[in-house]
Amino acid sequence: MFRVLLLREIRLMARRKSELVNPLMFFLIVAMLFPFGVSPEPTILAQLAPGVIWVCALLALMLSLDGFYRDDFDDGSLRQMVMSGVAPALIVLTKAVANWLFTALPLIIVSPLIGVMLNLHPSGIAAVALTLLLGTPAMCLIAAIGMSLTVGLRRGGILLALLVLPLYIPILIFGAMGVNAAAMGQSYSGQLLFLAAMSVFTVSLAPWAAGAALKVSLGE
Amino acid sequence: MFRVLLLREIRLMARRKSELVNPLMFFLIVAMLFPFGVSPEPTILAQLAPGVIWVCALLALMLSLDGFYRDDFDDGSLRQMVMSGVAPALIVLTKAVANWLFTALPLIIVSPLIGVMLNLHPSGIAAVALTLLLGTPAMCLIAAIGMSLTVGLRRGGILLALLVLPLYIPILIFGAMGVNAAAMGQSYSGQLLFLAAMSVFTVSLAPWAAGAALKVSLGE
Amino acid sequence: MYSRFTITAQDLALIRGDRLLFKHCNFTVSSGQVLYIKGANGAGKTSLLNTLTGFIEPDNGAFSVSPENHFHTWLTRNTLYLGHHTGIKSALTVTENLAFYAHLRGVTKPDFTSAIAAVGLAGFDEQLAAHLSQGQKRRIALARLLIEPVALWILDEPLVALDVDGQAWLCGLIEQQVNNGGAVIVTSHQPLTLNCTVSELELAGVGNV
Amino acid sequence: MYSRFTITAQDLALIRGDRLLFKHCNFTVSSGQVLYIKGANGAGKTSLLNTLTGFIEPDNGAFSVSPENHFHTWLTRNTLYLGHHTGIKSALTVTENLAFYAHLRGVTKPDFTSAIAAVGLAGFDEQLAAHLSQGQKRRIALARLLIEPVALWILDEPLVALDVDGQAWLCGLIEQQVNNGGAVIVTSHQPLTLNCTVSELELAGVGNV
Amino acid sequence: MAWTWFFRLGSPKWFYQMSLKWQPWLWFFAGSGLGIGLIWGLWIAPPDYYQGELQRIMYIHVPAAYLSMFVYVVMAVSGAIGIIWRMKMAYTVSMSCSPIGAAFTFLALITGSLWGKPTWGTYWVFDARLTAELVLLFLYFGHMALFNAISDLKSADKAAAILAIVGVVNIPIIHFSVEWWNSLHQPASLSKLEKPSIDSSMLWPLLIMIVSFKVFFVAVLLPFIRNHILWRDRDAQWVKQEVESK
Ligand code: HEM
Ligand SMILES: Nc1ncnc2c1ncn2[C@@H]1O[C@H](COP(=O)(O)OP(=O)(O)OP(=O)(O)O)[C@@H](O)[C@H]1O
Ligand SMILES: Nc1ncnc2c1ncn2[C@@H]1O[C@H](COP(=O)(O)OP(=O)(O)OP(=O)(O)O)[C@@H](O)[C@H]1O
Ligand SMILES: [Mg+2]
Ligand SMILES: [Mg+2]
Repeated sequence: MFRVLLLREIRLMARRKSELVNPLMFFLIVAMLFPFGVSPEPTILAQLAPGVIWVCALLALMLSLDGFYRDDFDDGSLRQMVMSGVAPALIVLTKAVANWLFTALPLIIVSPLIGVMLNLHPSGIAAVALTLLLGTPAMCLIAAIGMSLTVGLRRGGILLALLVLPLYIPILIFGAMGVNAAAMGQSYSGQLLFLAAMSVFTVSLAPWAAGAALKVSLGE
Repeated sequence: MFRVLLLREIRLMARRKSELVNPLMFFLIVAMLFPFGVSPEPTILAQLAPGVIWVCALLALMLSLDGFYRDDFDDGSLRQMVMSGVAPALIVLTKAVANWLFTALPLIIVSPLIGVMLNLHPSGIAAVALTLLLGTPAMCLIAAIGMSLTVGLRRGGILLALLVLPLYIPILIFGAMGVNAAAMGQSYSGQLLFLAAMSVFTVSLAPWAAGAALKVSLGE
Repeated sequence: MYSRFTITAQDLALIRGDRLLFKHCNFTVSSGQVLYIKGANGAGKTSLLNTLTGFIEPDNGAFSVSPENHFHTWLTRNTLYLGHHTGIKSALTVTENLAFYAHLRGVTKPDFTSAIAAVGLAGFDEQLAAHLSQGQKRRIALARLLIEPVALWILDEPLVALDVDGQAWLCGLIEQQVNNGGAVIVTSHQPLTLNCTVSELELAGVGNV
Repeated sequence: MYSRFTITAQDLALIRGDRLLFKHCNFTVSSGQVLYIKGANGAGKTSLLNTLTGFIEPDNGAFSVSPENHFHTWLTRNTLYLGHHTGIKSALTVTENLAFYAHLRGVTKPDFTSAIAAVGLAGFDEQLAAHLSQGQKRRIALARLLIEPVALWILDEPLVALDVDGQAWLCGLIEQQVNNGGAVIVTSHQPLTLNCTVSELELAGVGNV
Repeated sequence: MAWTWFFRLGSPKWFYQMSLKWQPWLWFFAGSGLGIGLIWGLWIAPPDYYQGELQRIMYIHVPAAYLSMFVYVVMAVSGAIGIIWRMKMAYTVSMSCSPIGAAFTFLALITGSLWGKPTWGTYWVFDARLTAELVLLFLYFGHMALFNAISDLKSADKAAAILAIVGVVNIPIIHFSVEWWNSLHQPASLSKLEKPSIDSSMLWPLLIMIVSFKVFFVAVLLPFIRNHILWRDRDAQWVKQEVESK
């Protein structure tokens, strides 16, 4: 079942390859805004880099999410899936996995590049990718809850941000802290551990909450 | 005609007052992410503040835009308006004005608060509101062009960001520069002048471009 | 009574994707006439209406309207087009929806209450459109036909989602429009029982390019 | 042939907004039967189907199915529900759309080509659904009826947007399902010409709470 | 049946009428508790050895902070009851909690920052507990925003309840943040297991304040619930009579 659902997501994504690139572009462009907005000074940039990379990744991830559910809601696909006996929690999980594969993974891959562009200290570069790798699953799943709650609403997009971003704050803090520590040459395994724990925690609980929420949204 | 169109936007907005608050919340929350991500150190924050405020305002503005057009496109209202003899440029202009009133203006009003939270130097606080006041009209109108081009596409949201953000960069640079100058006690009338010029320029040209784009999007 | 007019379509051809939907398509519609466009699913009826309203450019041919010169300005002033998406906003009430379009059209003293009652929505005046059923939503759009006095109605499957009474009522309304000197271009897969002259245009489907 | 079953609705009542749509509503549907739900626009037909499929909670009453115990699991295994939104993805081709639902349902060796031909879309197999007309899109959804062997069809206005041939074809298909021991719950404002026993349920509209 | 009281609580009409009877008593207890606590705390209790008179903010800050968390738990639990037992009243209670909770969270944030300026030298630092408390405020806002955004009442109830339940993870984070991360904020000074690290001359007024804040919460909650009941059942006959009789 999961395979069938995931295959469909992959096929849909393949139809619009440009959308694979869009979140990446968003990530790059918003990250580039900071040198313009704050200061192009390399030392200042280096200080900013961990936080800016994390915040931008987080926004790109959240914004790309919208389309993942809304299309399927609007054309009735979500209802049809539920009526075909697919558990809502499974639908949500698939969406989250697809979101991670198509949005988070590319972001993780280019994140070192942005680190370099923002003059991050070389020892922090690997940490950027690593913290994102461990933190993004939790973010995708938390976002899935928010998305399931707001999918029935027109213009739910920004309400979604309101619901989800506060819950991202702990992840963001630890992610950026980890990169900072790495950039200063310290160990950052504690932060990685925390991120991994968060991801495991949400993977095991969030689908249920999101599934229940999806059921409610479909009801309206 | 303009009055009828604007009244409708106001009425629609009044129906969902919560949406007035949402971009504001987004602005506040994203601005709060930076202290978590980068550093809660007051002196570093003060340095960041102008850029961060401007980038966040810009994102909040751009994201709120989506709903302004997409709803009307999806339910056929845009077509009906054009078929009732309303010039597309006028539709776009109304949307931009509404977007400015309902999103930009509240942002401008709370921006000093965020300045205080990010520990911006007191002499920069007024400049934040002033630069935003002069820069946002241009941003709303540029976004209107992007929106008109992408409104027919599902998941246009992030593509919109790609089209529009690069055009925002000059505005961002001058806006943040203005605030920076003010925070350091220097005169920033040059930057204000530039922003005002940008806004006048776009107000006079953008509606035509956006109107033409809208026609194309409706055609499909 | 509307002033007399005649719309002419000359030698239209349209290709969508890799299919030629129609070619050498000619028709005229004048005041007091109904043009009933027929054809199987996918024959190109909606596409033809979209070329007429200017949202798709035909690959050949053109439209003209006889006492006037510029077709498109005439069209936007004198046409009401109702297709699959009706432009009714869920977040507005029934009356607000109608009032908006009436104002755009510059209708003086529109009588919303009686129009709403006529389409069978009496008592729903202040309801949000979102809270109405499929057929009721379409009825809001149909109420515009009563409020906005325009000469040409372009109706793409107007009977869809209407109950039996609604269908009969709409047929009567079309007759009335024709008797008033207006014209109606309509497509429908449901039988239209009209007591007036109806000219038919059959789109047969030409096939691949 | 499907195994025998009987669905019973007992003493249903539903309030939406400030309107009581129905109360004391009882019905049964068994294998080999058609239940035709009638009523004017806004009577509550779609809402009733939504309570049946579990998307809306009724304010009173419940459903049950006779040889089994748990109604909802039975329903998701044995029902195909087609409403206004059909769950056909514009970005997928006709075949891909059908294949997805067939796989979810676990159909072994589904024959897409003949099903697509049967609904009159032969030659459109590899077309994106986005590039089809309104009626053709609905036909894709109807092709699922041929591919997925489920006992109960719930069809909310299935004739909408179909051309005359399509309507006749679908009526024939419903008869066939009933003869195979399935059951069909259907609403329609267009006349259904069925050669089998049809029980009718009229929703009269009860009015304000 | 031992459970009848539980289901009777589920009847909006019964609850409405009963709560009107309870109301004066609640106001009385809340008022006298707050009065005694405030007088004791602000005038009678000794000033702190280090912080002097400033420390008296504590008698507002700590009860408000506790209550902000307590209200959230009430909100989530009643939301869960609504989902599990399909009780309309539970949703009503849940929805009535969020504006009050937001107000107390705001109070805790304000008193905290006023206290922070003299003690830490700044109104605001991005410290774990403070952040988590701010997240709590956003959660309350989100709860209200989500409920208002969904037009169908039944769906809105359930969606808001799910959000409330999900947000509960934030509560232990607020509480334990001072232990998990080294922070500027005061570690727990009241603990059931050990002897409180705070002098009893300050402890008593503080405890009185904490308890009477809770009573005050219930006293404020009831009018909110009644309002909500009236709004929700605005078409019911008894509501119309009730409104006319006023
Ligand atoms: C904006 C700033 C502040 C916020 C948001 C805040 C928030 C909180 C919260 C949420 C609690 C309850 C914690 C729990 O029950 O686990 C609390 C308790 C407390 N706060 Fe604050 N606080 C702030 C500033 C301060 C300051 C400046 C002081 C004193 C220097 C202070 C002293 C206390 C004390 C003594 C407690 C009781 C500790 C306990 O028993 O757990 N707070 N605060
Ligand atoms: N989302 C909603 N929120 C509140 N009330 C609704 C909603 N949808 C429908 N209703 C109410 O329920 C009534 C019945 O709607 P329903 O869609 O069930 O009608 P129907 O019988 O299917 O009509 P139609 O023939 O037009 O499809 C409507 O008149 C409306 O008052
Ligand atoms: N967006 C599109 N892109 C490409 N081709 C399209 C598009 N829309 C329609 N077509 C093609 O045009 C043909 C006719 O479509 P159209 O919507 O005009 O049919 P119709 O006569 O209105 O059918 P129906 O009775 O089903 O509404 C379709 O069969 C399809 O091949
Ligand atoms: Mg058509
Ligand atoms: Mg219906």
